[in-house]
Amino acid sequence: MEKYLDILEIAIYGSAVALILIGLYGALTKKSLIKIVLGLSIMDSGIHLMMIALGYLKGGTAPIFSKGFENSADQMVDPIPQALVLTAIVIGFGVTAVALSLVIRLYRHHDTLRIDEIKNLKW
Amino acid sequence: MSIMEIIGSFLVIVGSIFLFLGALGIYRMPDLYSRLQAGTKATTLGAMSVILGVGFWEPDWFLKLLVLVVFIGYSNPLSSHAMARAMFKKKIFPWTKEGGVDAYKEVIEPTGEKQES
Amino acid sequence: MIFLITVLLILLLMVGAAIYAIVQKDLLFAVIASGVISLILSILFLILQAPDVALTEAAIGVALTTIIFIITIRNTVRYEDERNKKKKQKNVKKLAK
Amino acid sequence: MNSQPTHLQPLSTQTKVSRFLMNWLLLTIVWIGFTGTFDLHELLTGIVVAGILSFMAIRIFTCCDLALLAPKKLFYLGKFIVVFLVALVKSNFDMARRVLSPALPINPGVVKFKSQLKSNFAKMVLANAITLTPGTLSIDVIDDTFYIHWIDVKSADPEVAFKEIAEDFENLLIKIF
Amino acid sequence: MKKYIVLGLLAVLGYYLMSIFLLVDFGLPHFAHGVKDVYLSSSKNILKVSNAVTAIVVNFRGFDTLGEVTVLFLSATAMSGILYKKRHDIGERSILFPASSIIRSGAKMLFPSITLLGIYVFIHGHLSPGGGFQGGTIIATGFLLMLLTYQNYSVSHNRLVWVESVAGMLFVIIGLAGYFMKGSFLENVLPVGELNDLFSGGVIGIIYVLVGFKVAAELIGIIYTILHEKG
Amino acid sequence: MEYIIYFALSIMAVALVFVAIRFIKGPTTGDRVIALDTLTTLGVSGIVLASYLFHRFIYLDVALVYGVLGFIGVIVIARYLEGAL
Amino acid sequence: MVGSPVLFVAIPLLAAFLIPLMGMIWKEFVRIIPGLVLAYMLVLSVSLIIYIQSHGTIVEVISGWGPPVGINLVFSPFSGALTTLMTFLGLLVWLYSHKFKRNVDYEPAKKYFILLMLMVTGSVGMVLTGDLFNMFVFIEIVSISGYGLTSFFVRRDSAEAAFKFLLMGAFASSFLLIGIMIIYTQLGTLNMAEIAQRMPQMDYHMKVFSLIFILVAIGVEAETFPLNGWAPDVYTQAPGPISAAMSGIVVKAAVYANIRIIYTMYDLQGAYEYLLIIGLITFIVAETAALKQERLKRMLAYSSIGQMGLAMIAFGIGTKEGVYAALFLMFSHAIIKSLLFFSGSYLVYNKTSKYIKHVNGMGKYLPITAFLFTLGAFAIIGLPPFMGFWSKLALLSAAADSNLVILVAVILVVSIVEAVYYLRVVNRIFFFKKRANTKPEKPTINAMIAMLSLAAIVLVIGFYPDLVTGLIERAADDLMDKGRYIGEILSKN
Repeated sequence: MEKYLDILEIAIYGSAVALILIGLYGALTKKSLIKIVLGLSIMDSGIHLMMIALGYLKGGTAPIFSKGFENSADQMVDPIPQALVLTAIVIGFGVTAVALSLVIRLYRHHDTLRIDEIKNLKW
Repeated sequence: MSIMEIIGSFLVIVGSIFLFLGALGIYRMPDLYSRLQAGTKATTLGAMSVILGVGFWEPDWFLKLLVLVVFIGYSNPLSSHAMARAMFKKKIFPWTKEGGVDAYKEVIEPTGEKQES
Repeated sequence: MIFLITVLLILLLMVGAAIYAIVQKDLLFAVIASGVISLILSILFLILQAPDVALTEAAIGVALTTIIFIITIRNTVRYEDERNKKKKQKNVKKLAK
Repeated sequence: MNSQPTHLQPLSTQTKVSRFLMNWLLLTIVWIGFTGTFDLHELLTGIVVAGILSFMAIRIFTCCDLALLAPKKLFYLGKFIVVFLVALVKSNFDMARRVLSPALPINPGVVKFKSQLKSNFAKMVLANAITLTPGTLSIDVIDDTFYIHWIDVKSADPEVAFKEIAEDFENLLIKIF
Repeated sequence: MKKYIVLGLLAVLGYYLMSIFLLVDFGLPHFAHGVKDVYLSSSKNILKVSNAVTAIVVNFRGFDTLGEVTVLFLSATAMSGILYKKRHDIGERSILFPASSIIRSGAKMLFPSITLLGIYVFIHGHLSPGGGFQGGTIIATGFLLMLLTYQNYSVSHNRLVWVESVAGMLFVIIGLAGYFMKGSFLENVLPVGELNDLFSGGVIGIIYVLVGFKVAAELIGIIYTILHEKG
Repeated sequence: MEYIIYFALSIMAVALVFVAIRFIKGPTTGDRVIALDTLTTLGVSGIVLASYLFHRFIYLDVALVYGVLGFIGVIVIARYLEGAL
Repeated sequence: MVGSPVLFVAIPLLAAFLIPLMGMIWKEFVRIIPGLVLAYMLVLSVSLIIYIQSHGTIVEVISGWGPPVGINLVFSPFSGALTTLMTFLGLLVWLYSHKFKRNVDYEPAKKYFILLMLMVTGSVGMVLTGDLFNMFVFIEIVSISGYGLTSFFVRRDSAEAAFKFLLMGAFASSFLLIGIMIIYTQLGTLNMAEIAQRMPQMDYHMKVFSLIFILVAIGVEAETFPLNGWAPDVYTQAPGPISAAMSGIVVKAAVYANIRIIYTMYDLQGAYEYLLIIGLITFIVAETAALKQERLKRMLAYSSIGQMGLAMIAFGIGTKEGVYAALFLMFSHAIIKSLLFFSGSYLVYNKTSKYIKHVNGMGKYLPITAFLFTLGAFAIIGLPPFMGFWSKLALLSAAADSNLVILVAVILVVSIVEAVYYLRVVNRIFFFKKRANTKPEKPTINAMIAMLSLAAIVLVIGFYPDLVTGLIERAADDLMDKGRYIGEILSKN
């Protein structure tokens, strides 16, 4: 795996960026509110992948000192991005849940999911 | 190579081939229910034998892998059953040859009319 | 090499699923595609040696995200451009008056 | 069309205790499987947790009681598992033959048959077993009628279908549960 | 038209993001004196926690976790505020009919095992991957299975509130205990034990168990709120 | 041993392609859900193989969680399609 | 020591988890406990402020690990002053909204007060924390409680405003994560002081990109110009006291974060000019937009954005006088704008649309409220005997000292615009006939107390500005002295 690291680098960073961009595209251009929320969550996924990839260490192993790995601290990947992503995933879930409940309420009042028809306020 | 490792290797290879066959079945079969059949059986056995094969390679892991196998063998048929029932309720009837039998259709639709979905 | 190709393949699959989720008009299929994204993402996290994150993504992405999206779809509409029939009828009535 | 859920029926005290102990045992085994070790601390924690859990889930988790541990039943259980595994492997080869042959030799249809099994759990096991055995997929169970999607229908007659599909399993299951 | 503008903007953004990331070497250490080594060595030697991520999440950056639990609590609260209804509407069932008897009995069998898996995940938070959030999520998913397959299955709202509040308060109280006994919030006040033993890590395991219960209760609350909503 | 794993991985990758095609093509929702289910099973096997490749016992937790929860994801969609939700 | 900064976060969270339980015992608890907690926070911050006068900045370490490893909270004169301001306003908002509209029911009241309390807590946490990722978590706490509070009234438009806020907030948090991650990969730390220390090692391009991402993210909360699309709608649709809390508490915290990042963490050359230009654009655009608004709260919202732009201009001047003026502006704006929102929401109480024309002739029916609104309007324009005058004077003199004459001219001209739209409302209140279908609602006694105390502050500081200038000067000193900030935190190790 080490030999092909530069291909893997481009591939993983590229797909993380692709996820971010696809999510942003969906959130910015799509008309359906659910699609917008979906785009946001895809964008979040891309960012999480990017964060984990930035913390990766070549030939490393997970930062867990389980049996047989007590002394391999210098081969371990960076644990901090993982902790941050853990927090970020849970926060993202909370935000998604709030967003979807807002979508339900908007639908209840407007009878549509199309964002260009929900225009009581100036956008 | 000990005997355990040989058994493990055999199981992994057979399992992966079955996984492949399951995927091929999903691709090739003509209608939903046949696909469900292929998908459930082949992938269940495939996953089970791959996992057990790894268990033979690494005997320390065997217990946990056994639990995993039991869970997979328990839950996979349930999910395909749920899916089959749901699709029947959506009035998507299986493809049959001329004069084929469809006993469940009468339960869903007593009049026997066919609707497009 | 084969490992690399597999990783590339699942990366491709993930990006494909993301595009599918955005392009697809049927929101239910989009949600299923986001389930696929979450599955592959979790495997990728494992390959990148982050089992904690993989576990979190698995636990949240498989059922919980799906259920809240699906309940939202149930409470609203399933297709992207669909309008509510009730509202249409209301408008028709208004026009008739 | 659907029978009312029967999961909240009152149980006698004896059954309750028996079921509680059985659950405790099963959950402890599952816990050992999860941890994968027989370390003392893990084992103690597992026993305590499984006890609490099975006490709390006593109305939910009602598959079986201590009677399952009788040697005869265990023997049949083992036999069932062997039969099942053989059928599973057979079914896979059957499936492989169908998938790989270019003509797709299939003749699908839905058949029904009646089963003698009483408890819901046994029906569930039978349905699962049917799903995993050659060419069949259980679609629904209404009361005691099974509706089976059969990829190669040999006969629409319930009796024949039952013989072909489920007889072996059911005989064993009746003895177990 | 808007689509093309957005596409253009995204292309620019993607170009810059990609060029930033390609400056960062993949799979190589990026910096000389990061805090990473401190975290790894002190989680192994001082805290005796084998999972360094858990050590970071619960101890070194435990404040973030407190905030995170609060975020979930807040989003549950905000959701029930957003989907507010008059009292008499709440009782209505939103699941129309139970699942087939096969799935019901299957779910019934599986539910204790799923809960056990969740408990396993959060009890072993400091030894293996996983922890409070993951375990809580798994338990909530198990409840979701029961809710979906049985029409009448329900958990008492008051019980959820109890579990949630008590677990959250105990988390803060453990933190305050660290503050009053050792001088800083969330500091470990218990003996740490041996590496790779179930009873190790002092207060970390306890906090993760509490987080697990709290997260489970909150997620079940979220599912309830959104499930009993009829659009 | 590694060669066997690589063989298994490559054959599973081909399987992945077939499943993906079915996912995109699948005329009904059911086909897509089957594809998701099969992907989950493939993923579980892949995770087990990967954790053998990395020699880490603890990675199996992820496979366990997927093996158990993947089923619930399918049930959720099935219940929605049934019209029960 | 009388307490510790960590109690600012721990006690409200404890109370928030306690409230649902206590609510089962006696329903009135859900109203009382948040008030007690906010009062406690106020007392704590005042006593800590007195403590740091003699003992110097408090750096509180969490979980026993020194700053680069663990998270730390910093209670410096700057953050302390802001904390005091925020907790004071939070207490007043609680007092004001004790029986406000839907709060009288149990369930809504529970949610309202929990969200309000945690919003204040999150803002205080944002100000106190010395860790970048911790700041992200607090920003999320503030945002989510903001979404919940914005859509608190079950009207059709409030959900729309909240969704708009949520969209921008979600983008912001994603961008903030990217920015934090870029900094982390380059410097290997998340502690703000250590980042500031190591910042010279960072690649120039990385520096610029991370700054852009972070500024975009925090700019959403801080209402900087292209990103403040949510603010008018949210201020219009949220309950009146919440609008006051948003403009007085949340935005202040975000501006603090913005300034802390630019002044302390980065050593980029163009950053001050960026602040100046962005602030100027925000100021001009917002004040011009406020001129043609038809709804009262929307007008106040634009005015609030404009004032934040003014504060940014003051920060962008970059001298110590500028920082002093900016802090003074933030302080006076928080007080005065809260007064305006409080009294304004009673002037248009019963109308969901909240048009300015609904205030016609209210002076006769609600004399005290109308008088307080007029007082606030005069103060925010900057008429001499009030508080706003001194802050604007400080800004103008700071700009003049730095030879930015054009800036002085622009500010003066735009201030006239400001005067026009505020005086228009005042004119309608006193000299127009009441519209037939609006019926006035008398403020409750709590609301009256809250408004009167704010007005008293406006007047007292207007006549004796020396009461606060000493404090603000020390805060400005603290902000300007970057080396001391780094030294104080890192020496704690």
